[in-house]
Amino acid sequence: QTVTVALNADIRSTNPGVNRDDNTDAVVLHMVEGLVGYRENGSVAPLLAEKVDVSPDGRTYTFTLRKGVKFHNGAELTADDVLWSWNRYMDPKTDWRCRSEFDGRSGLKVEKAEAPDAATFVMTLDRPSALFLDSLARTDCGMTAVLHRDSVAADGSWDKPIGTGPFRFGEWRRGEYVTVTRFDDYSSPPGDRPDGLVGAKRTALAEVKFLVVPDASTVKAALVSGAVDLAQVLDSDVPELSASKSAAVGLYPSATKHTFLFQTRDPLLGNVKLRQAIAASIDIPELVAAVSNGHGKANNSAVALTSAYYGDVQRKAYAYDPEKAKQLLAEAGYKGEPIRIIANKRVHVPSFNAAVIAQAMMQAVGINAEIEVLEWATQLDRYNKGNYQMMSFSYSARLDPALSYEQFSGPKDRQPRKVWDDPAAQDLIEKASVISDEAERRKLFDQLHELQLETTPLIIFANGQEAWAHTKRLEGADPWEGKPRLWGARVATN
Amino acid sequence: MLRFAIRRILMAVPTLAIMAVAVFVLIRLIPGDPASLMLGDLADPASLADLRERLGLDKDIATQFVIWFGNVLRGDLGLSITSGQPVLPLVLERFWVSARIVFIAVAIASLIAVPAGVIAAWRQNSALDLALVGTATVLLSIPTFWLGLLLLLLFGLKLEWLPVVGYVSFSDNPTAALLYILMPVATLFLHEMGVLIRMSRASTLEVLRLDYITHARAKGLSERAVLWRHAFKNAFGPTWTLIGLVLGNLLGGIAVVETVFTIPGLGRLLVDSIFARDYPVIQGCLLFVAFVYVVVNLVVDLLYPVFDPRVTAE
Amino acid sequence: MRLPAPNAVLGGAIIGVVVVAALLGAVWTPVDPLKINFAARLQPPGGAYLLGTDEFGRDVLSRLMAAAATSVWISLVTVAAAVTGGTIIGLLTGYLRGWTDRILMAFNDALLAFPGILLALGLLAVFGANKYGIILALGLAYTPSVARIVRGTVLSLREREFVEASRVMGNSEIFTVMRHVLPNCIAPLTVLATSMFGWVLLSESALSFLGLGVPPPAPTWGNMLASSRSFIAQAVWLGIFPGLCISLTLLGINLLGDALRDRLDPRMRGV
Amino acid sequence: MDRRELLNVEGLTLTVARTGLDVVRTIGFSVAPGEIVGIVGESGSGKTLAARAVMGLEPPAIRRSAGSIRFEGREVTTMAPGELRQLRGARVGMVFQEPMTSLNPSMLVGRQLDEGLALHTKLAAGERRARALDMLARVGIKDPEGALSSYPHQFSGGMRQRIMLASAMLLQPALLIADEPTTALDAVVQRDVLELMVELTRAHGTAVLMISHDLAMVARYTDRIIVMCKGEVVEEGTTQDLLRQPRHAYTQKLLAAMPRRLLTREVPPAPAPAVEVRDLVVDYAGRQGFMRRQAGKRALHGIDLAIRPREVVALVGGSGSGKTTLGRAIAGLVRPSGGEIRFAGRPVVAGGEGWRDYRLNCQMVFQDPYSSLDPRMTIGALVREPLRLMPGMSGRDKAERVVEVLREVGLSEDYADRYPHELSGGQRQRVAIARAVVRRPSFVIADEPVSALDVTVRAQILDLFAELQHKHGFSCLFISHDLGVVEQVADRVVVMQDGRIVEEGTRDAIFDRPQHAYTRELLSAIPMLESTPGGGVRLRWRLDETSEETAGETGRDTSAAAVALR
Ligand SMILES: Nc1ncnc2c1ncn2[C@@H]1O[C@H](COP(=O)(O)OP(=O)(O)OP(=O)(O)O)[C@@H](O)[C@H]1O
Ligand SMILES: Nc1ncnc2c1ncn2[C@@H]1O[C@H](COP(=O)(O)OP(=O)(O)OP(=O)(O)O)[C@@H](O)[C@H]1O
Ligand SMILES: [Mg+2]
Ligand SMILES: [Mg+2]
Ligand code: NI
Repeated sequence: QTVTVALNADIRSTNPGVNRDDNTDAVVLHMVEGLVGYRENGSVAPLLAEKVDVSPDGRTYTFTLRKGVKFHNGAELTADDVLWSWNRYMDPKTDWRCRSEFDGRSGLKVEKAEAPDAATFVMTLDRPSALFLDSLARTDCGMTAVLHRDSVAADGSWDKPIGTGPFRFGEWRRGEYVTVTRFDDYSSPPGDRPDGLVGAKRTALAEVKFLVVPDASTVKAALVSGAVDLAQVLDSDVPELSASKSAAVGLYPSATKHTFLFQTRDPLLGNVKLRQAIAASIDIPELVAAVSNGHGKANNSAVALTSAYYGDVQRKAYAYDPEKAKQLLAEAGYKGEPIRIIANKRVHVPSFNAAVIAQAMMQAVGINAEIEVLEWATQLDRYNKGNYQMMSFSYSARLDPALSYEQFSGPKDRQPRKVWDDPAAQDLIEKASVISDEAERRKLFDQLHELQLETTPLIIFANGQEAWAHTKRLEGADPWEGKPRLWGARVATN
Repeated sequence: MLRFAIRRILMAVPTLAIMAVAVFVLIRLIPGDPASLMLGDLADPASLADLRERLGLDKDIATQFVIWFGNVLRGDLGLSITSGQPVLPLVLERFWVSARIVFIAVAIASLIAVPAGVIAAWRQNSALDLALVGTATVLLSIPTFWLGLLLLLLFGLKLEWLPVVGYVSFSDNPTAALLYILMPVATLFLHEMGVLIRMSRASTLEVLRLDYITHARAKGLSERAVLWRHAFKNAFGPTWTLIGLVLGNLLGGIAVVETVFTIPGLGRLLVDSIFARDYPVIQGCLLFVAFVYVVVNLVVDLLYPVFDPRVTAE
Repeated sequence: MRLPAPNAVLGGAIIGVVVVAALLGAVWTPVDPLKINFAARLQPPGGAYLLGTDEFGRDVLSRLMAAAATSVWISLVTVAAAVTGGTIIGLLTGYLRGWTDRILMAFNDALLAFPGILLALGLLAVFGANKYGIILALGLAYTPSVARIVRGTVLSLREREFVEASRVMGNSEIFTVMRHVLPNCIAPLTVLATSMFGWVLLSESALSFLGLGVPPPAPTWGNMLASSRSFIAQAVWLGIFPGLCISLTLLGINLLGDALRDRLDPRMRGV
Repeated sequence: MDRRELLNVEGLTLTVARTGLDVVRTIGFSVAPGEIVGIVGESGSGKTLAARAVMGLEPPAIRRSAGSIRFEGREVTTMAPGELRQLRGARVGMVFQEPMTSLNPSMLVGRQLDEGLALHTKLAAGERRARALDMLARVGIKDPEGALSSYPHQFSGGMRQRIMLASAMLLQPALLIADEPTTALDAVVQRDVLELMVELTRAHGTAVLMISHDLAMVARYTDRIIVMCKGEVVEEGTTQDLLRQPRHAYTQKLLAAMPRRLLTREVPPAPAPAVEVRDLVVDYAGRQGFMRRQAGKRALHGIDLAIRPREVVALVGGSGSGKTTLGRAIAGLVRPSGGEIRFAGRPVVAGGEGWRDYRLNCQMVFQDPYSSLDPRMTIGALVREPLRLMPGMSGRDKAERVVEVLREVGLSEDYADRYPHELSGGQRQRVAIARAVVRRPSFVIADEPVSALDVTVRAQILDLFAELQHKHGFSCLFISHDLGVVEQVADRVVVMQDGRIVEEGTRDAIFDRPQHAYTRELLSAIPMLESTPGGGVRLRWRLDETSEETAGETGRDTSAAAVALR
């Protein structure tokens, strides 16, 4: 029996980490796996590797492969395949989007990769890094998946994924659907239940069809009618679907960050007092409740609620205080100059709604806030150029806090898209990237959070809280980080 | 006739050329960068630069245009930025999906709306007329994204007569395919009916005041014959032009309906490409749509003298 | 003398109500149309909020009133622009034919094949997302259709003898077109203009749907209709009321258009 | 009368709904089976409206406010629509006054003819076609086969009128209402058509109610005449009596206004002709059909013509011989495929030197006034329009001129606010004339300018032409079928046949000593009326001074004489 999952857009390719977006990753990661993968709490665990040994100098990583892992075409997984895959990724012709993370252009460089025997794969780095395994596990890098060499055609072009995942590639009708079928020879990593992208991954479903349904209202109707078994739904649809006989709704946290960015180089918003005034004018818990239909939790930290590093310091938040906001405005010498909030209307991100509410709250303390709705591509362009005053923007998930901070911090001169241009913060982030010790890192992140609250280069107001609905016949299909995971699911027989 | 048609098609060349330049310039005026859209907010500057180089976006616009236009002249519309597929087959495939729906919908709408308009005109100011005009107006004022959803909820969910999502192509299973396109066709047809009724009514009113209608009546012809044989054809001109317009408009513009009913058609391809700034696909789509437009209008113009022999096609 | 035609009376009454609502909405509404009230989200019609509230707890009636002026204004200006532009092109090409026709039609067809969204995106990018960008985008998008319809009508009119008579009188071509050809295009033009009024309201709605409409939170019927869609099952009134406003306005305009056309046509006098 | 009557109209009153004006007042008349009745009268006296009312086809703006119309004993006014349709076409046929606008422009002539037959008879398609062909041939269409597959606009005015006639007669109705059936026909065809009508009435007992301004024709073919004036029937009687001794003042006036040949005018010699046409060739392109392309047609084969200032040149000739085409070519409405047109000594080239002068000074009265009047303009506006380009004329002057011209053509200024569709055929024709002369042009092409006018108005118009000629020195190309009118106004006559000029000469030369056989045929086809001292009229044949008949001996039995004359 086929289980149907609705995707809001077609996948871009089946080529891991090359031409991808979130939907693509979700589908592809059902078919391919890397040496290591994320756990639920954002830490990295071995996947195709049985274990990972790091040399004391932190520069040599030795991966020991699990035994008995087979590719979809029946071939046994060997270190040779890992090496071949790695070399393919590092070949500029492949266009792997994460190549720059490993070739020294962004700092880290993999100097050597070898397969001394069939079960061992060794990589040597030019420097120690706390984030190396993280980068390998990144879903947008396609988990640096190990592929069988038959995945590419004779001329080196991409054909189809022959991986080691719980599902094998079925059929892709562009613009319509992709199907994957169960891989019966799958050998699951240890565990009794799915844990992020690792843990138990043995599947009960014979076939999964990822159906492209772009319109949210259609998705809702399809769920109610049973034509679709699993789909992300709008927050506003949650009450209705929960009440429906045939469907159930779950809320799943993710590490995406919903934020208001400030352009600190703006003549007006360059004034920290004004930024603090705005922060004080917004009743963040109320705003979060409103944009998430009452389900979301506020979080002002770049460390996600789900992260292992989320602690008491991270709980510290902006205080809603209109009087203080007014006072800060006066101190900042604000005279009613218009402040324009850029927002977009993509589904599943609260950009527009958050902007509307923030605008109302800001207006309440006398800030002349305006909204400019842009289409996403335009907004992204403005973001990349740093061309805005204030922007309602959502960041993709970065599970490691250091990476999460890195997303918005950096020198504006070289990268105009960066929001927080503060050498002190930069320093802390750099340290967190090198040091592997957890306690040390925690301290760094605490410092970063305090600093961020104080300078307010942006207001992070919540992490993602995604509503997914499934038909009652489908059980155990709990999405993670915005991606459906069908391996844990089964069809209820009633 | 054939020579004339060929000449007209050749006359489309300037239209297409204007189109090519306009599209190229316009979509590059619109802010947005396909490379950064593809890489998302996680992109780092190095890979962005890589991608831009590979896509040829690092060259200046004039150079890009010359390269693209040269390829087009050689019949090569390029590759899609997002999917890497060749543009021409992609556009053609999607076009047939949309065309089927649009043609069926417009044909049904014309077959119903034009006679309805004629009858409304014939019984001007009667209750029937008011009812028809009222219906037309209401149909005109329901957006397709609403109407489509209503149909979906009614026939898909309430009555469970028709499938809610999905699409089956005609080559796979014609009967199932029919079921799947029923609602989109109905949505479009209801929507387009409004304006056609009104246009047909207006031009029929005009014609019914002419002498030869009286003469036809003097022959003892039934009102029906007077309406259909004499009034209809003479009144059909403007409606006919409008049908051509509607047809052309829809081919590029049924994105909303395709989105609601999950149909992989040209409209959705175009809108998706616009949002993804997939330049080669946008350019290819629009060139193709423009070409179809020219052909549709050619047919409209060629047929015009059939309705009004005083007008010559040339 | 004679009573005005019933369609004129009805149409006039409807438009009168809309105009009054629009004028009133500009100065006074029951509640501030922008006031957010989370405690009162998605209230059904009746009670404190006559027509209910929307997803932000804003009063629908107040928003409809405030929207009337914007929506009607956008539509009016757009239609006026498209009809003027399209008529001029249509007259020129249909009447002069030859090279003028070919060149203008090449442009016209190119513009015609341009999808409205792209045009809107482009122009909004250049002019910014405001009323005038929308008016310009939609106006440009609809101009070529008008041109084609007018051209078609002109093609058959120019063969008529009274047009020849005007030429014999020594009237310039322009004068002939304005005096004799144009007035006889009125019937299809009124239909097109009144239909277009509806199209514009809906296109504005579709643009809002795509996030390109009139900058929120200022309401327009179109963006209210667009955002109501997600609540079609829970709060159907959110769509019904703006939809009704659009329908009624259209009906009023159509009726007035018909009446106007009959008034302009001497052959209909006293029938 | 004790005979069983076919049509009986009593107390019919027709009112303009909007203004409440009675345009036809309590008129009554009757038609017996097989009888030919003529209605003559003032232009605008309600003839057309009365006739249309008989079929229940009065225009929407006109209301029947009183009276009864009985046809074959049944009341038409209260008939159910279905019954009425049975009557129309099959029992009562009608030929409308304006043939140009009465044919469906988008329907092949063949289908328009076939339609009635298919509806009212049980004939097979082949038979119907044969009948249609036969009828077309009988009304004088040269290529009936080709005609069937042509569209109305491809025919000349006269040819369209013949097609209308054919369409009505095809069904052999019991009553044929013919509203000015022959105005646009040349003399030969007119005679043939009328003979045919008479023959039909004999064979099938068809009665004819013929509305006409052509008194000669009425005199020759009708049994009875009804005279209408200002919406009322003023006199009625047998043709013989009425013509010999008209009683009512209006009838007397009508009969007294017969055209007569005036003294030859001196046309002063001028250095250059006003208009000159050299070797003019006009081709009509074939129609670009959807699948097929029809062959083109040459309408004029090398015409040479010169019209001197102050000269009136009459153009006569068979219907379809190219008269209108020549007129339209001179007016610059059809592009000649060869030859040259010169106006005031300068070649006529669009935009060239002298073009403006030519445009302002060369005016045209169209053959079909209705379609040449913009339906959305009032009469006042229509007539005023040419004054727009008059330099140095104030608004007041223009208004005065409009009123003046309207009066000159016999329309009161009340008509200025009306629209073309609210006028009678003759009134429209006068508007067209008024529009052409309002600017006092130096040259007018008048295509059948007086065909729809009753004799009194016609006389007034012809006087106007004479006066214009005298005062403003205007010259005119006068296209007409009415030889009586031509005889009265023309200085010179040009005879055309099949796109060629066959004879040309001074009026007296042509009328008294025609050389070409075709000219002779034209002149002898139809008799003319001559006033008698007693206030009556009598018929007289041209070129045949000996056979003088009195009107009393005319009537339908004289047709034998006409045949013998050929
Ligand atoms: N639709 C109309 N509305 C108002 N008045 C009209 C209308 N039709 C005709 N009339 C008027 O009615 C009168 C009679 O018109 P009718 O056409 O019967 O005249 P007629 O006797 O046929 O004249 P003619 O010989 O010039 O054709 C005219 O004065 C005319 O102006
Ligand atoms: N638009 C046209 N297309 C094709 N043939 C035409 C067209 N107009 C006229 N003709 C043909 O040209 C010939 C001359 O027509 P024209 O109108 O000049 O005749 P006419 O002498 O004015 O006749 P009448 O006295 O009947 O008005 C006719 O045989 C007619 O069929
Ligand atoms: Mg008349
Ligand atoms: Mg003629
Ligand atoms: Ni659940």
